[in-house]
Amino acid sequence: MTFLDHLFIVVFISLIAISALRNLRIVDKLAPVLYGLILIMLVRMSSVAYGGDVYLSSVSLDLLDFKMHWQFTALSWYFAIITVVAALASAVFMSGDWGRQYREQGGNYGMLQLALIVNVFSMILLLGSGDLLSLFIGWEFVSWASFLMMVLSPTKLAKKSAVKYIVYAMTGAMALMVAIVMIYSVNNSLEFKQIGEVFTQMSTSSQLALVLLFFVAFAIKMGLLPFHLWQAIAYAETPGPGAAFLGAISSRMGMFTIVLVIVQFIGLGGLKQLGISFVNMQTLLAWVAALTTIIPTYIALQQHDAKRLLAWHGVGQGGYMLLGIIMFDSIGSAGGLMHVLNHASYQAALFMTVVAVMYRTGTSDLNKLGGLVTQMPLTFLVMLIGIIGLAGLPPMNGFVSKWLVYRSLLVNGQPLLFVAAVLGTLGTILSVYKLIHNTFLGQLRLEHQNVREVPWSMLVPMLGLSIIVFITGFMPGLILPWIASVQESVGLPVIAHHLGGIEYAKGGLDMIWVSGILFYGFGVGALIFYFLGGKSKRVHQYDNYAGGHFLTSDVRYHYSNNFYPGLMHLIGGWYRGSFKWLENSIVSVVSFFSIFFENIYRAKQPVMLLLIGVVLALFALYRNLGVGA
Amino acid sequence: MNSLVLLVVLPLFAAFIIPVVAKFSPKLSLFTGPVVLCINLLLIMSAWIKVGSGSEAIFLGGFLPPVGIVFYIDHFSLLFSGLIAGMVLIVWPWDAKESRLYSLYMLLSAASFGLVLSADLFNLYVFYELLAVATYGIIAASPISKVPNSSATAASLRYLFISSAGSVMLLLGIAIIYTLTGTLNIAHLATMTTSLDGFAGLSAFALIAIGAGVKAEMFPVNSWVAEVYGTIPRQLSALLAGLVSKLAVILIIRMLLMVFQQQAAFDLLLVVGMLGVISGEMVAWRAKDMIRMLSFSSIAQLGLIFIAFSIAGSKGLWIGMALMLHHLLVKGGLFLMADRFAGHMGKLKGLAKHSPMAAAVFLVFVLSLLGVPPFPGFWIKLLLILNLAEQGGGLYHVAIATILLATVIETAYIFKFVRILYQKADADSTPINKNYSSSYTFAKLFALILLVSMLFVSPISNHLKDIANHSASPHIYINKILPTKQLGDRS
Amino acid sequence: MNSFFTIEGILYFGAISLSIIGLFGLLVSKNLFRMLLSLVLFEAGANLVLVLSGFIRNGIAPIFLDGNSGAVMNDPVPQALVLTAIVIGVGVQALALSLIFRVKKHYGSMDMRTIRSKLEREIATQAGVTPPGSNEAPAPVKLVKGEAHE
Amino acid sequence: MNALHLMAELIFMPLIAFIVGMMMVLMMRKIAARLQRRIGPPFFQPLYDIVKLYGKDTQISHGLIHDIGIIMAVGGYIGAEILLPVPGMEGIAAKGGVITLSYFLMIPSLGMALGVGQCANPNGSIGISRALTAMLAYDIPFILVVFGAAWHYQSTSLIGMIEYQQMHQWGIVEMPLLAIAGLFALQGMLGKQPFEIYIAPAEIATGPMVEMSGKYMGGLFVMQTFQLYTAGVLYASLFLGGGTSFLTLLPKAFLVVALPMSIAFMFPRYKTEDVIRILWKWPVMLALISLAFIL
Repeated sequence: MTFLDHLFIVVFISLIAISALRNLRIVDKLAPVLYGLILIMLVRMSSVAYGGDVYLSSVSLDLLDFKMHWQFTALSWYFAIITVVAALASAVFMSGDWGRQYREQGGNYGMLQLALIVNVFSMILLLGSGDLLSLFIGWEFVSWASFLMMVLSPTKLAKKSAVKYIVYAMTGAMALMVAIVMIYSVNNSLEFKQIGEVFTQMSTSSQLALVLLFFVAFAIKMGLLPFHLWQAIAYAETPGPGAAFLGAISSRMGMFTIVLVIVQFIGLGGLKQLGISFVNMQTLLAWVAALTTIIPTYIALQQHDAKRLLAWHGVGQGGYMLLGIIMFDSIGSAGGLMHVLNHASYQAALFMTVVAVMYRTGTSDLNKLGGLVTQMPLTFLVMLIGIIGLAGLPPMNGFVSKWLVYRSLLVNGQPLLFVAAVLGTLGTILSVYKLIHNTFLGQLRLEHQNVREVPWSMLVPMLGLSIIVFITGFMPGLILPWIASVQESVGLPVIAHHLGGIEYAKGGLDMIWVSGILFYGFGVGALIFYFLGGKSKRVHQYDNYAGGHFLTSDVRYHYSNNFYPGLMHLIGGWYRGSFKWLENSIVSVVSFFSIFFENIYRAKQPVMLLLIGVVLALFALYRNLGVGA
Repeated sequence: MNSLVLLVVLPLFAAFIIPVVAKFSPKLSLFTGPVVLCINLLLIMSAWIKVGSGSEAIFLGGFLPPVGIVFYIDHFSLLFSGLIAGMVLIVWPWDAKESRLYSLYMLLSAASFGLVLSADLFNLYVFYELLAVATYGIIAASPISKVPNSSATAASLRYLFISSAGSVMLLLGIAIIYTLTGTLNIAHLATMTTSLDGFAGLSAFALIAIGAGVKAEMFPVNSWVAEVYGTIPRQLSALLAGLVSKLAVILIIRMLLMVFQQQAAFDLLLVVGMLGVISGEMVAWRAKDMIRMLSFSSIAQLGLIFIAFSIAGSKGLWIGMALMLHHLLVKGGLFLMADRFAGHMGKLKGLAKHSPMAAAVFLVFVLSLLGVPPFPGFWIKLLLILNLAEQGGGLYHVAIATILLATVIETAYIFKFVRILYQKADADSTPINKNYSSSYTFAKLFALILLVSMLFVSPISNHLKDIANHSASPHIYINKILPTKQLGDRS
Repeated sequence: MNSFFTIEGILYFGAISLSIIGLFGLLVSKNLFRMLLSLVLFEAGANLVLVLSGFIRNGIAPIFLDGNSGAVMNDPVPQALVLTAIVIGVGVQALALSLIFRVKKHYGSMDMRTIRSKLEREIATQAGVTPPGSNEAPAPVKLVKGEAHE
Repeated sequence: MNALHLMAELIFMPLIAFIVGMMMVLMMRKIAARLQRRIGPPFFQPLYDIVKLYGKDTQISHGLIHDIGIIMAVGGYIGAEILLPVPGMEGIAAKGGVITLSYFLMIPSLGMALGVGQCANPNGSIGISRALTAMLAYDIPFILVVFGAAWHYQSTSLIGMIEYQQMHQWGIVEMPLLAIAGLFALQGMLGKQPFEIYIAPAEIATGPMVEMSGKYMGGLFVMQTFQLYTAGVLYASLFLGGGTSFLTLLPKAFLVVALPMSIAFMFPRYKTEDVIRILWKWPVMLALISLAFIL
C-alpha cells in the first residue's frame, strides 16, 4: 500500500459515504471533513511536488490483455491539489445556508453533493492515470461527472446545454480514442512513453493526424477555439457552488492532458517539424490559444448575466494557459501552468460572490443589480480581489502568471501574440469592471435596501480563496517550486525561482517588492487623503448631481445596460455568431443526411439495389458457366 | 449426444400438438411451450458440460456426410441455443388467448435451434424459411392493443415481401454454390474453397449475405424494421431485434468463416456494416418516439456487428460475438421496457421523477450502448476499434471513423431523450404506464446482468475468445464432420 | 461464348431471365397481388437455377440407372432440394395471400403506396408523432433565449 | 543598495515626480494659454490649486469605495514612480521591469473607476465606460511600442534599455516609426485632443469627475501630475536615451509632454469609437512596420 493507494481509498470511501448519506443533513458536515481528509492525504504526498519521486499505485488491473496502472507525478499532484481545494471550498460554501435555500427551492442537494464527490473522484482517477487506457477511462469519467453536475439545474436551458456538452465531450472522447488506437496499433502497448516513441516512427501525415486528434480531444474539454461554444452556458447554468467548482478546475483537465501528452511526449521538436516554412504546429496552437483569449473575452463583454460573463472569461483564460505552455520555455510554461492554479482560485471566488449575490437578491442579471457594496462589503472585497486577479493586475496572482506569459512572448519575439494576449487582458478589465460596477457600485435598488451580508458559511470559503489569490500573488515562490517540479517531470526547462518570483537574466520579477511598493503607494496615498485634506462628509446616494432634478427612490439613476456603447458601436458588427453558424451548419448537414437516409428507408430503393445485386450475381454465374463449359 | 436432436424435434412436435391440446385444455397448451423450452435448456446445459472445450458432430438418419444431415455442436452454437430458449421464455405470450400463437412461438424456436445447429446449407435454408414463416405469423397475430390488427398484418405483409425476396436470393446463392461445387455440406465446402474463389463465388456469398441480411437488418434491405417494430408488441420486438437478427447473422458468419474467407467478402460486410451504422444512427437521430429510435439504433448496432465480423479469423468472431451478446442484452432490455416510454418523446417529461428506477435502468442500457467506461459496451467498442486499426487498409480506417462519428450522433439523440426524461413534468406529459409487467422485470434483470458482467469483463472475454478460437477454425470443423476427408487446399 | 447456344446456356438464360423479371416486377408493381405474382416468378427462376445445377445433358434420371451402364445421371440432390423449396414457397405464398386479403379488407386498397402511407400514418399516430417524411424539421437548434451572439 | 538608500528613494522618487509633474502641469497650461494668446497662470498655480482643493470645506463622500478609489488612483502612481528609474535613483526597477510598470499604470484607472462607480451617478459611469474604452484603444499601440523597445534593447528593464541607448544610439534614431507610434499612444494616454472625450474637461457634469469635489478632485489633480511625469520620463527612457542626470533627463521629459500639448489644439474631439478606430489603425500600423524592421 503506497500513499497513492491511500489517497484512492480515501477518495473512494468519501464517494461511498457521500452517496450513501447524501439525503441526510449530516452530509453537510461530513463532506467538508472528507475533502479535508483528501487534502491531508495529498499533502502527505507533497514531496512529489518538491522534486521527490513519483508515487506509484500498487494496484494494477489486467483487463483484456491491457495493463492499467496509476501513478502520481508532480503534474498530477499539482492539478489534484487545485481540484481538492476547489472542492473543499465549494463543499463548505454549500454546506450551510446556501444548501438550505437550495433545498427549499426544490433543488436536489444530495445529488449536488454526490456530483461534487463524483467529479473529484473521477478527476483524481484521471490525474492518477499511468497509461493511455486509464487516461481514457478517467477522461470519460470526468466528462460524465461534469455532465451529472450540469444536469442538476432544473432549467430547460441547463439541460439543453448539458446535452450539448456531452455531445461535444463524446466527440472529444472519440478523437482521443482514435489517437490512442493509432498509438496502440504501432507497438501494441498503451504506456505513456509509447506516445513519444510511436510519434518518431510515424509518417508525417500520421504525426499530423495524431497531434490534431489529441489536440481536438483536449481542446474540446478546455473549450479552446473552435470548440468553445459549449462551455460557458453549461457552466453558468450549473447550480451555484457546482459552477464554482466546474469553472475553477473541470475544464483544466484538458490542460493536464495537453501537458501530459503533447508537451511531455510530442514536445516542441515534434510540433515544430509538422508544418511548412514558418507555419508549424506550434504557431498554429499558439494562435488557437491567442484567439481563445480574445474571442470568448469579448463575448463575455457582451453578457449581462454575471455567471455567464464569468464562465465566458473562464473559456478565455484557458487561452493564456495554452499560450504559455506552448512556448515551451521555462517562463512561458511556468506561466501557463501557474495560471491554472491562479485561475482556479479567483474564478471559484468570483463564482461564489455571484452566487452569494444571487442568494441574497435572487438574480444574477447585471441590469437588475447595483449598489450592493454597502450591504455586502465582504463579498464586494472578495469580488474586487477576484477581478483584479482575473484582469491580471498587480498585486494578485493572476498578474504573476500573465506576466510570465507576456515575458515569454517577449523573449520569443512574438509581437502579434503579445498584442493578442494584451487585447484579451484589456477586454477582461473592461468586462470585470462592468461586473463589479453593475453588481456592487452605482445606485442601490429599492428592493435591495434590506439585503444583508451572506452568512459565514459562505463567506469563509470566499475569503479563504481570496487569501489564496492574494498570497500566491504576493509570494509566488510558494507555488513556483511545484511548477518547477512539474516542468522537470515533463521535461521542460525549469524556472529559476525564489519566494518573491522568478529570476531571469533580462529582467525578472519580485512580487514581494512589487506588491510592497504598491501598498506603500496606497499607504502614502491614504496618508495624503486622510491627513492632508479636509474632513469629508458622507451623503446619501440620492444626494447626487442630476442636472437640477431631485432624485428619489423611484428614479432609477443607474448606468448598466450596454455599458460600452462606443466600443460596441465599433466592434458590434464583428459579433456575427460565426461559430454558432458553424455549429448549426454541422447540425444541418447531419439533418440533411438523416432525411436522405430516412427516405432511402421509405422508398423502394432496397428492392432496386437487390435487383442490381442479383443481376450482377447471375451474370457472374452465367459468365462462369459459359466460359467454363 | 444425439439427445440434442430433441432441441429441434421437441418444439416442432409441440408446435403441432399444441392446437390439439388446446382443444381439451387451454391451460395445458399454455404451459407446454415453456416446459419444452425448459427441457431444452437442461439439454443445452448438459451438452455444454459434455462438449467441454471441444465440439461434436451429430449425424442424422444414418447417412454420413457429405450426404446426410449433420448438426454441429460447440460452445458457440450451444450458447446461442441457450439464448434462444431463454429469450423465448422471457417473451412467452402468457396473456395471449389464442393457442395458435403458442404454436408459432414453438415453431420459431424449433427453427432457431435448427438454424444454429445445422451444418448443412440446405438445412440452414429450410430452417431459415421456417423461421421466416413463424415470424410472419407471429407478427400478423400479435397486434398491440391500440393499433388495429390490420396494421400489424400490413407490416407483416410488407415484411413478407422483402423477406421472401431475401429467401429467394439465399436460395439463388445456394444454387450457385451447388453449381460451382456440387455439395451443400458446409464442412465439405470448406475443403474446396478454391472453386468458390472467383467472382461467381463472391456473388454467391453476396446473395446469401443480403438474403439473410433481410432478417439481420443489413443495410439496404432493412426498410421493414421500423414498420414491424412499430406495430408489434415490444416483447416481440425484443425477440426479433435481440435474437432473430442474430440468428441470421450466424448464418452469414458460418458461411463467411468456413467457406468464403476472401478479402472481398470481408470488404463487402464491412461496407454494408458501415452504411448500416451511419444510416441507422442518422435516421434514429430524427426519430421522435422511442420505438422508432430503438429500431434504427438496432439497425446501426447490427451494422456494427457486421463491421466486427469483417475482421478476419477468430478475432472477428470473438468481438462480433461479444457485440451480439451485448446488443441482445441492451436492445432486448430496451425493447422490453419500451412500453413505459411509448409515445411522442415530448410527452415523457418528468418520467424520471415518477419512476427513477426505470430511468436508471434506461441509463445503464444507453450508457453501455454508447460505450462509456466502465460498462461492458466500452470494452467491446475498444476491442473492436483496436482490432480494426490492426487490420490496416484504408477501408478499415474509414470504418473506425464511421463508428466514432456514429457514436457521437448516437450520444446526441440518446441524450436528447434522456434530457426529456429528466425534465419537469408538465400538462403535456402522459401518465406513466405504471403496471409492472413481467417484461419490465426482465429488463431490470438484463440491466443487472449487464452490471454484473462489468465486474467480470476479463473472464467473460477470455471465455468468448476460447469459444471463438474453437469455432472460427475450419480445421476443427472439417475434422469433426468429415473425419475421413483431408483438408484439401487449405493450409 | 462458345457455349451460349448449348442447351444449358439457353436454360440458364431462361431461368435467370425469369428471376430478374420477377424481381423487376416486385420493384415496379404497386398492386399487392401483382407483387405476389412477381415473387412467385422470382422464386420459380431461382428454383430453375437450382435444378439446372444438377442437370447434365444426355443424363438420365437416377431411377432409370442400372448399376453398370456407365451412363451419366442427373444429380438427384438439387431436385430433392427444389421440391422442398417449392413446398416452402407455396406455403409462404399462401400465407401472403391470406395476409393480402386481410389487408385489402382493412385498407380497402391493393395499392402498396396507399397502404404504406396509411401504415406509416397509423404507426406514427400510435407513437404520437408526425409521420416520417413530412416536412417537420429535426429538433431545430435555436439561439437560446437571452443568449448573446458571439 | 542599503536600506537607508532605499528609504530615501521611496520618499524622494514620488516627491520629485510630484514636483516635476506640477511643473509639467504648469507648462501645459502655459502652452495652452500662449496658443490662445493668454498669459497663463503664475508659477505656483498648480500648487495653489491642489492646496485649495484639499482645503475645501465641502467634501462630499459617497462611501468608503469612493475614498479608496482616490487612494488607489494616487497610490498606484506613487508605486509606479518607484518602478520608474531616474538618474541616481533606480528604486525597484530591477524587480519589475517595463511590463510591470505598464500594468501599474492601469491600477490608477481602475481605482478611479471604482471611486466613480461608487458615486452612483450614471454620468460618472458613462465617463468611466469611455475612459476604459479609451484605455483599450491606446494600450494596444502602447504595448506594441513597449514590446518593440524591449525586443530591440533585449531587456525588459528600463535600466537596461537606458544603458543600451547610452552605449549605442537613441531609440528614436534606431526606431523612428516606433517612436512616432509611441507619441500617438502618449496622446491617448494623456487624454489630450483629439482623444479627450473620456476626460471631457469642458463638460465636467458628464464626465467621470461629476461627483468629485474637494480633496477627491485634488487627488485626481495629483494623479495628473504623476501621470504627466510618468509619461514624459517613460517615453524619454524608451526612445530618447534617458539621462545620466536630471539635467539631461528632465528637458527631454518636458519636451515629450510639451509636444502633445502643442499639437492638441489643432484637433477637434473624436467620438469614442473613432478614438479606437484611429488608435488601432495608424499607430498600430506604424508599430508593426517598425517591428518588422526590428525583429
